[in-house]
Amino acid sequence: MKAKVHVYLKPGVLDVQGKAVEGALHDLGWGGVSNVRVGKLLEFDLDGADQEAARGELKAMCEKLLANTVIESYKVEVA
Amino acid sequence: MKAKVHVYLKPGVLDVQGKAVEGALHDLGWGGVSNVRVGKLLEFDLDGADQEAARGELKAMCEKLLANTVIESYKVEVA
Amino acid sequence: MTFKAAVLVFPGSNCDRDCKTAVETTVNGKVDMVWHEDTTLPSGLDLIVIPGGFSYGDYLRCGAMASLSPIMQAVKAEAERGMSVLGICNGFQILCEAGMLPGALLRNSALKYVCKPIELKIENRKTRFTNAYGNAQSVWMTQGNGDGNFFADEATLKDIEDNNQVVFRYAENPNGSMNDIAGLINKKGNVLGMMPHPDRAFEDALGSADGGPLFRSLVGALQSA
Amino acid sequence: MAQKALEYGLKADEYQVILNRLGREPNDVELGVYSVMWSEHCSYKSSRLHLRKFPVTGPRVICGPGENAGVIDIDDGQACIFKMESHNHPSFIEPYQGAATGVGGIMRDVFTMGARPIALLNALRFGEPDHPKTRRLVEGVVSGIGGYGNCVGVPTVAGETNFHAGYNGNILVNAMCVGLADADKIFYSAAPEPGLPVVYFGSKTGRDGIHGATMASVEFSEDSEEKRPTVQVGDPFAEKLLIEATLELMASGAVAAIQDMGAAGLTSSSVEMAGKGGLGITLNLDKVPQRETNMTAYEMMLSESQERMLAILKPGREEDGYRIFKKWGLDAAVIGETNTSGNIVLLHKGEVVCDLPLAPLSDDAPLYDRPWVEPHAEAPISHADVPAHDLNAALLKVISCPDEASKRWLWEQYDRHVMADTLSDSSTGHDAGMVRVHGTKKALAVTSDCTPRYVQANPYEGGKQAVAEAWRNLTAVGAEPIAITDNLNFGSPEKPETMGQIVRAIDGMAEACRELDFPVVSGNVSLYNETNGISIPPTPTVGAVGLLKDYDQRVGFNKVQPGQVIILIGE
Ligand SMILES: Nc1ncnc2c1ncn2[C@@H]1O[C@H](COP(=O)(O)OP(=O)(O)O)[C@@H](O)[C@H]1O
Repeated sequence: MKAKVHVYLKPGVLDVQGKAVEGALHDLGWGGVSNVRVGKLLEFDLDGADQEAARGELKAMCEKLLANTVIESYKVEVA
Repeated sequence: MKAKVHVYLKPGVLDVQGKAVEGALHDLGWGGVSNVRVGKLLEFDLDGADQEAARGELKAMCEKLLANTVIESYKVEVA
Repeated sequence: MTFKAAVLVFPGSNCDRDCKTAVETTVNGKVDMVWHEDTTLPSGLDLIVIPGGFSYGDYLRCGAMASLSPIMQAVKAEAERGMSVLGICNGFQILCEAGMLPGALLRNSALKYVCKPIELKIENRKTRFTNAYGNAQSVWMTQGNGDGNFFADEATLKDIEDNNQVVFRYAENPNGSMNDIAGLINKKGNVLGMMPHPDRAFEDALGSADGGPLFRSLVGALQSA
Repeated sequence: MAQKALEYGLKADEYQVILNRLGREPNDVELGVYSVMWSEHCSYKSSRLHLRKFPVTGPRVICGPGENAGVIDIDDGQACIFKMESHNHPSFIEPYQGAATGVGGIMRDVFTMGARPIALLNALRFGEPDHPKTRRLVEGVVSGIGGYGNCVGVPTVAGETNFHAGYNGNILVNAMCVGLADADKIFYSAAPEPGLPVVYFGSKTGRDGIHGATMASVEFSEDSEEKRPTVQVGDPFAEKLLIEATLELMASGAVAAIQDMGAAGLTSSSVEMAGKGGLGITLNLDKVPQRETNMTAYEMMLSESQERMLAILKPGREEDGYRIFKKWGLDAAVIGETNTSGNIVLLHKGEVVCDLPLAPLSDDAPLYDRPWVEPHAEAPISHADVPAHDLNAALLKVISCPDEASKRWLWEQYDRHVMADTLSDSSTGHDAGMVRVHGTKKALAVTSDCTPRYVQANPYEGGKQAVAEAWRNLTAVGAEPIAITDNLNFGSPEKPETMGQIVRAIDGMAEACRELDFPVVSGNVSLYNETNGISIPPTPTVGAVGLLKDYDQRVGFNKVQPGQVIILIGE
């Protein structure tokens, strides 16, 4: 199975990287860009065939390691 | 418009983060995980309504700033 | 009585020897190095130091992988029993990731690693880590990190301030840290995390000896206990 | 094959030498081995003749050029091991990774010999500040150097940075590493005896940096992107583990010989270890830890994947190795054995894919006495010819020059204090960086120097000047200058004028070294630094090390007080 985990900063947390990217895009002439947020996308292979179970495992991985829930949220996907 | 840009290491380029994350997941008991790749997902708002034009702009942003095309590839999405 | 400390070693720790030397030099202490895969700590300890460095390369998030290592279970248990724990730089990040201190450390606002001597205001001199600073208003230590920008949500931040948990504040904020926080202690007062390095400021030859009183404070606290 | 040899960078006459010696056509893998070993980078074919002019011995020299790094005696049974190396071309293509892997490579040269790295330096030359590429290159190079050195935990204490239009299309990134070892525990690369296990450890092998030549002969298909040569990516975390594991393995007494895998890693390391030992070596490539699938023998032998080592262990010590590699989480495998064949034999998927006699690889290696002409040299300017200037205007002009501008933005990104032994660094205003020899009153002073504009004006005098400046910077902090390493960055040696610069700069450096008893113990040559046929300004960078017996006696501005006398020494 292919797994995708998207980890991103919670709305209230200042995204310094996003801000810097936004500033740079504006400087390059793309003034129509706003609210840039930079997150992580992890992709990997996962043994097993049960998608529901896999989603559960992925959530556990996020809670334990892949996301710091003090500052980050996550979404998981299997295919 | 909502824009999404996924920037990831080209196949064959060593993903040092992915390697470390995979090791950590194995240590935590998730041995069924393999080929971990860590990429960036940028999300932002974009002025305008023409999706085709937007896709073109996003590609230009990637070539110019968002991706380091020597080692990274990218995918863009608008909605 | 000899002061006994343990310094944890994770893959990628690089201030482990510095911390050992600092404890030896400042309080003539005896230091054991403890490997991250160990599950127990040496007996009779007075201090556990979680050193700076790039545990697991800082990959994913600084301190995330180290906070899950076997030895951290033992450290948590000891901390609950009141043992002094000092996390410096990456050690501070590990303590936050382990939930032993509130908040998190984000990328520096300038998005760059910054290494420079830095002035710290001592905000709380009644802790077991700061009682030997006397009347000193501020001290100098060097700092070197890419993720030293302290963040906590509003309620947590208020809680931290209300409980007098901020121990060191930057005189000039180098990284966007909320409320200029450079170091903070847990509610119980036995776990301190800080970004600047007392372990690089223990002799005049190194540019500052202001880290010395931090270690001497712990000895003092033991003697008066 | 003759055509392929050309693609691999071998000249027609060089290929003929191979044919004559082998009495047959080499296969693809063998040709790859030859092309690597006979490249300018590995064989020093254009410079070797002239490098012999350097004085390389002295009372404190334990090991001069020829090994991974130079070794000098710093008393009390301790040794200092150091070297400088360039990563110019990779840094221009991918500044962050290019510079980072440059730092990683030079550290491996030093710890391979048994030293713990204790200081890093970097000498950088960029194009004009307002050239469109410069900004991105400076950003990338500086964060790459910092990103790698900071993570490994070795302080970057000094360096130099110049800007000049001559580097617009070809920047220079020279990195130097200084390490500390016990003088009786230095490790060398020569395999000592047959029948010993050859162990690979570190990161897995991927297709990183394999030269593009092969791709020209591969049909394009779906996965052609995957087969494209890729930029080497550095993993400083892996390097940190590699340092600890290597030093632990050495301390365990298991190591008979050891070599890091630098450029064309597996080829040069195995050829050199067996060749220097006068032995033979057989490697089973199926055993090589691989990151990608379906790697060919050629790809494995030419891969420039980072953070890898090759060691020859003493008999029966494999288990010690595995215990240590496991502790530090490194991949490792016994991939071969030394023998008396005198050949390098490579097995892959049950077939012999390479069988070459080792001696000719070094004995027949090309050595060129390239034609050169006396380079252009400016006439000396007499004091009397200099027109009078408004001093204030002159001062303003000097301090607004980018070369003189503060480099704070740059060195603030470098951890200068880790290891808690730094006495002076880029921020303290000393002429040299100083780090204590841990646990002693001794300290090492380190500096890197070259003024390309002087070398351009007069290669001989400029070469002398670079050495003399390094010497002065060490003495100015109170250190005894001991030895130097160098990094000779020039354009194409095939141009007589450039070759003349190389020859005369070396003459000047050698002269200064002799005069000052300042031997050269290691170095690196980087040629063909040019774009569109225009060469960079000649840049022979000097890295130097000095010793302070008591660091309390060090000298610096901090001892300056009002009312002291100022003395000018010299002409
Ligand atoms: N690339 C660099 N890396 C580290 N330090 C640097 C670098 N470039 C300049 N510096 C430091 O900045 C300071 C000033 O540089 P420079 O003007 O070249 O000094 P000097 O003329 O005294 O050699 C020196 O301490 C030098 O070590």
